[in-house]
Amino acid sequence: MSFLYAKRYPLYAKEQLMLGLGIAKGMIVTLKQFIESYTKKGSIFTVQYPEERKPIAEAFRNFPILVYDETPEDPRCVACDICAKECPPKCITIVRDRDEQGRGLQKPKLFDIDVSVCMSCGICEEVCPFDAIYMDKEFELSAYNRMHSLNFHQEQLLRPNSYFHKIRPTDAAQIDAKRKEKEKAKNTQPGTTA
Amino acid sequence: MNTIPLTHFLMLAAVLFAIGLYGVLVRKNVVIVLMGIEIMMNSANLNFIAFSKFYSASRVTGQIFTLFGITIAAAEVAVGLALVIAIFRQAKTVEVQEIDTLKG
Amino acid sequence: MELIDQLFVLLKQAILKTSESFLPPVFLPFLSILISITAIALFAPLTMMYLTWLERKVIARMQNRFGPNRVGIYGLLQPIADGIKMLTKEDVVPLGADRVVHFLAPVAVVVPSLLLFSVLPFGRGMTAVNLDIGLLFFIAVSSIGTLAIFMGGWASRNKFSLLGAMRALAQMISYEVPLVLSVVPVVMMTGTLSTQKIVEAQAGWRGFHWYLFTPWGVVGFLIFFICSVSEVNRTPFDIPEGESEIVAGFHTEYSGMKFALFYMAEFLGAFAYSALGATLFLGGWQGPLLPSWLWFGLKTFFLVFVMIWLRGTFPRLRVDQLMSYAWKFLLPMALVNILAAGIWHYLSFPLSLIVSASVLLIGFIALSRLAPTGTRLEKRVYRYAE
Amino acid sequence: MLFFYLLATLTVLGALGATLMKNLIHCALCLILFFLGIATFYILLGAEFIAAVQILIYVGAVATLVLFAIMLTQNVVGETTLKGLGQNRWWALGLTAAVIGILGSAIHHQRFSAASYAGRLTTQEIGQALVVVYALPFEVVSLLLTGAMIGAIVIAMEDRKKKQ
Repeated sequence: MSFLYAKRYPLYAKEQLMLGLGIAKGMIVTLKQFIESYTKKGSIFTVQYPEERKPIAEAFRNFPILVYDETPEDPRCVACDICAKECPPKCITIVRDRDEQGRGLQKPKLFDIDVSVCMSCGICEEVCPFDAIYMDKEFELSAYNRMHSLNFHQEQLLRPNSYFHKIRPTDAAQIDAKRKEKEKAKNTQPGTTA
Repeated sequence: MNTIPLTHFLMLAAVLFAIGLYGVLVRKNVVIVLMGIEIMMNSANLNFIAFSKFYSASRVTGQIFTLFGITIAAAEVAVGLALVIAIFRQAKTVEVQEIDTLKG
Repeated sequence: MELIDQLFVLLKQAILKTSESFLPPVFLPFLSILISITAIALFAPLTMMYLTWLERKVIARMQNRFGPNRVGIYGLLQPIADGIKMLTKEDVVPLGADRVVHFLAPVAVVVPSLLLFSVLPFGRGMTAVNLDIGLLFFIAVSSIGTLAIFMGGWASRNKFSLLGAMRALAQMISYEVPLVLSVVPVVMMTGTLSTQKIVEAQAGWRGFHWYLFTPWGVVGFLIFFICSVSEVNRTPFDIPEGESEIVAGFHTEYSGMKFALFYMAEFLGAFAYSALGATLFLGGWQGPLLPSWLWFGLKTFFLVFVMIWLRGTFPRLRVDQLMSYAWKFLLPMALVNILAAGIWHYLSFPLSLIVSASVLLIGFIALSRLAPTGTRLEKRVYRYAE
Repeated sequence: MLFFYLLATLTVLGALGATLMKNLIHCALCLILFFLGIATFYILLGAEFIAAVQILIYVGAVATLVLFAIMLTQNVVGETTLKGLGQNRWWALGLTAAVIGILGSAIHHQRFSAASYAGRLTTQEIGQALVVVYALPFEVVSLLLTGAMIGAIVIAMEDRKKKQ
C-alpha cells in the first residue's frame, strides 16, 4: 500500500500574496462563532445542570428497585433468591421471612442490594419470574461513607407500581397487561376444576 | 535636587572602579572577570555624566560619550562572551589559570 | 462635556485643594504623586481581575459554551473567587530551589508590569508621570520583566521550568528588536518620545489623523501588535508556558500567591501593551464625541479583545518557526517600514502614499519569498518494499 | 543627601556582590542590581535619557547575555562554583586600595568650580548633537557594533563542517 507524505516545495507567487489570508480566515470563523453565540438560538447547547435537566431516555437503567402493588408490606418479591444467584457481582442478599412456627413465608425479611457493587446490568430484572425487581432511573445517589449507606435495605428499595409506571410507562403497561392475563388465567383455571 | 557636590560622585565612581578592578584581578571564572570589566566601564560612564551635570562646557559631550561608552561596552561583552563560549567548547574549562595554551 | 472629560483631573485637584488646608505645603507634591499612584494601584489589579473574567467569557463564547456564570450574576465575582482561592493555596517552595531568587522572581515580574502603567496617557492630562522619554522608559522597563522570568525559571530548579525560562528569554529578546523598530516611525513622525505628545500629534479632523491611517502606520501597527503579543507570551507565541509540552514553563514550581503574581503580570503586560498600541497608532484618547478616558478605554479594550480572540483561534507556534518569523520576517519588515515612513514624510501627499505603499508591498513580496515552503502530499516511492 | 548615600550603598553592595559571590547566578543578579543603581544615579544627575538607555541595554541585553554565558559554560552542574579567590588575593587588595587612594587624593586636591548647571538636557539636544556634531563617531560606532555582532556570532557558532 502507498503512503502519502508531505513534500516541501517553494510557494507559488499567488500563494505568497495570500500569506496572511489563512490567518484572517481562521479569525473570521471564531468571530462568527462569537457573534452567533449571542444571536443564533441553538448555537450554545450547554444545559445548566442543576437548574435545567435533559430528559432521561426511557431505556436508561441504573440501580434496581423492588415494586409493590398496594402496600409496601407485601412486595411482589417472594424471596425465591433467583436474582441473588444470577447476579454476576453477587450484590443482592435475601433472607426469607419466617412465621412463628418457623415455616418460610413468601416474603423477604431482609433484602439488601450493595449499590456500590451493583453494575446495573439488569440481569435480575430479566430473571425475576414474579416481575418484582426492575431498574430505576435515579442516579443522584451520593452518600457520606462507602460502607453502610451504599448498602440499600428493603425500605430504601421499595417503590409503588405507580412510580414504576411513571419512569417506564411502556414496559410498565406491558407488564401489567401480562399480570392481568395471568391473574385472569389463574382465576378461570382453578374455577373450572372446582 | 539639592546640590550634592561633584566630589561625591567622583569618589563613588572611583570606589566602584576599584571594586571592578578587584573582581577582575581575583576571580578565577572568566565570566566574572567580564562582569568586573563591565563594572569598571560603568563607573567611567558615571564620571562622564557627573561632569556633564556640573560643567556647562561638557553638558552635551558628557552624555554623548556615555552613550558611546555604553555601546562599546555592549559590543565588548558580546565579543568577550562569544570568546568564552568558544574557549569553553574547546578547552572545557572557564578557569583563567587553565586557559594558557599560548604560553611558551 | 468638559467636566466629564476632565473628571478625574478635577477630582485630583479637588482632593489636593481640600488637603491643602491641613497639610503643610511641603507635602503637596508628594500627595499629588500619591494620588496618581493609588489610582494606578487600584486600577491595575481591577483591570487584571476583570481581564481574566473577560478572557474566560470570550473564549467560552467562541467555543459555543457559556463561560463562568455561577459565581455572581454573569460570573462577575469569579475573579474574586479566584483571588481568594489563590490566597488560600499553600505556597510550595521546591527543596533544591534557592529560596532568595525563588521569592524574588514574582516580585521582579510584577514590578515592571506595574511601572508600565505610569507612562500610559489614560486621558487628556491624565498621564501619571509625564516623562519626556515615556516610550523609551516603557520599553526599558519591559525588558526587566524578561529577566525576571529567567530568574523564576532558574530558581525552581526543575528541568521543565529552566527549559521554559530559556525559551521565554530567547523569544522575548528576539521579539523586542522588531517591537522597538516598529515604534521608531511613530517617534520619527512626532519628534518626541513622550507618549502625551504622541497622542496630541494624532489629534483632529474626526480621527483621521491617527497614525493607523498611513501606509507605514498599518504595517507598523501590525508588527507592533504581533511583537507585543509575543512579548507578553500570549497565544500563538506562548511557548514559555506551553502547557502541552513543558508542564507550565517557568512558573511550574509556583503555587498560591506567587503564581497569582505571575498571572497578574501577564495580564497587566497585555493591558499595558495594548494600551501602548492604542496610544501610538490609534490616537490614544483622541476621539470625536465621548470623553477622552472613555476613548482610551474603548480602544484598549478592543485591542485586548483581539488578543483574546487570537487566543481563541490559533494553535501554538513551534520554537524555531517563532524565531525564524521574528528574525527573518518581522525585523526586515520593520526596517522597510522605517524607510516607507521616511518616504511618506518627505514627499507630498498623493505621491507619498503611492511610493511608500509600493515600497512596503515590494518588501512584503521579497520577504515572503523567504517564507517557509508550502507542503503538498505525494505518493511515497519505496526502493525495496514493493 | 541621605538619598544619595542610600543609593550609593545599594550600588556598592551590588558591585561587591557581583565580584565576591560564590554562586554565579547570584553574582549575575547582583550585577543587575548594580546596573539599576547606576541608572538611578543617572536620573539623580538629570540624565533620564541615558538612564533609560542604560536600563534597556545593560539590564535588558548585557545581563541576559551574561546569564546565557553562565548557563552555557556551567560544566559543573551544581551552581556553587569553584573557590573564586585565588592565592593572589592579598596584593590584589593592596592594588585596589592604592587605586582608591590615588583617585581619592586626585579628587580631593583638585579644586572643582561648583557651577552646577541645573538645566535638564532634553533628548532633542542629545539627538541633535549625536547626529550633527558627532556624526562621524556615530557612524564609526555603528560599524563597530555590526562588526562585533557578526564577529561574536562567527566565533560562537558551531562549525558544521567539523561535525560530519
